[in-house]
Amino acid sequence: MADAPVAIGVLQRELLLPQAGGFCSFEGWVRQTNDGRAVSGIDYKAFRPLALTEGQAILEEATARFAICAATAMHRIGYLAVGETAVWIGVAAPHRDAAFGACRFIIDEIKRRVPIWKQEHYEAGETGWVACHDVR
Amino acid sequence: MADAPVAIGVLQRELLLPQAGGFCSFEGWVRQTNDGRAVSGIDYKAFRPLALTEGQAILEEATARFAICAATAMHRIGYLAVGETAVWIGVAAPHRDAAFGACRFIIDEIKRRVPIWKQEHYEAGETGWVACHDVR
Amino acid sequence: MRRIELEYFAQLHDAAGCAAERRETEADTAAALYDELCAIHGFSLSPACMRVAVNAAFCPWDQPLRDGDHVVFIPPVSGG
Amino acid sequence: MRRIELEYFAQLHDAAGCAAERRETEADTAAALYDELCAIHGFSLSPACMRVAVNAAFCPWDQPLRDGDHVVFIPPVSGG
Repeated sequence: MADAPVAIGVLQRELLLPQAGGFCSFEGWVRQTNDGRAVSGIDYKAFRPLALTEGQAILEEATARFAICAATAMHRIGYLAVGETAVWIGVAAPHRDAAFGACRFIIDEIKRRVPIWKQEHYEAGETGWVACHDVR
Repeated sequence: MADAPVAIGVLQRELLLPQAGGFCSFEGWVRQTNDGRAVSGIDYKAFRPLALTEGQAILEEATARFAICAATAMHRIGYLAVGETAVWIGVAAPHRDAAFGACRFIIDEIKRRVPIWKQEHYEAGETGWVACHDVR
Repeated sequence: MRRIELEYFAQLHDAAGCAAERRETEADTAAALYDELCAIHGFSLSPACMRVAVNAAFCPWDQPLRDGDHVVFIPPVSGG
Repeated sequence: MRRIELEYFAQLHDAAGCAAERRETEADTAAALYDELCAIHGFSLSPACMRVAVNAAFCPWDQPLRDGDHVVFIPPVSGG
């Protein structure tokens, strides 16, 4: 949970373990349009104590389910402009199958159950809570 | 095809398009051990002209098959020490399904058909051509 | 009567017009408390699409409330 | 007789003891040329696990060779 931009390189370097041969990462970026509406930015709010414990639980589940070496996740909170990185997930594993599988699992679970809400700010001036996820 | 370390950040920034909401990347790192043998480094050789055209063809196929905005791939050639990044793939897409799918497709195809060979250098002093891929 | 600490997020924050409040209530479960608050604040989200957290941990809607509990109703999340 | 430019990679490089050579040959296809080179250099890789590139493009093993062609036999690849 970060209130300001995070140096992704620093997060990634901590995953650079000698037994890791594959590294998969996912980033969620603030998109210019959603459902055809022009977006100027997104305000992310979180119920922090629960978001932190739930995020940690997801990383532990990923480590138990997939043959990975290490995984990290970061989520920005606050107002982000178009193009900023809202979420970053990095997974290091001996082989790529586990790296891809765990990375996908972590982003899916974050979107499904971590108490974070995004309020889109539209170019036209209104705002709106994004109520349900695209499940893609 | 790069003979020296590449600034991944520069490659990634070119994929930061306003319509992209998801970004998936994969990196292959030189691992400390393979099949139980201690590796000191890997020497990558390529048949360059064909590796370049085949790499370009894979990126074009990924763009045709998946709903992505842009994709890039980089492969190091020459001697790499343990922990160095041998291959980097980055894919930006409106949604994460396409980003993950295309990224996985590109690394699988690179491993399957781009004329690059790795010769492992072992701590014990010998070397060996890695003849067939783990298919994970 | 129990004294309950409430925090509101997203649509519930907008409807309640505040981020947090303390209430005295006769409600003995999270479900009963939410019904009570629907009448007061005009919440329109159905509990069927929500979860509830007591003292910063997810719990069942029928968990008994105790004096001093901190309760958060969790609207559909949209992080990532 | 055709004059063919050859480049060798990986195990074929080791077996031939050189990275490239120019040969005069009667072989009229890539497959025939590989058979000829097996006898000369002792290549042990089966063509069944390899591909062949003529003038830097993959092609069928039975593609006719022309004077001046550049031929590369592609051992099983292992990039990534």
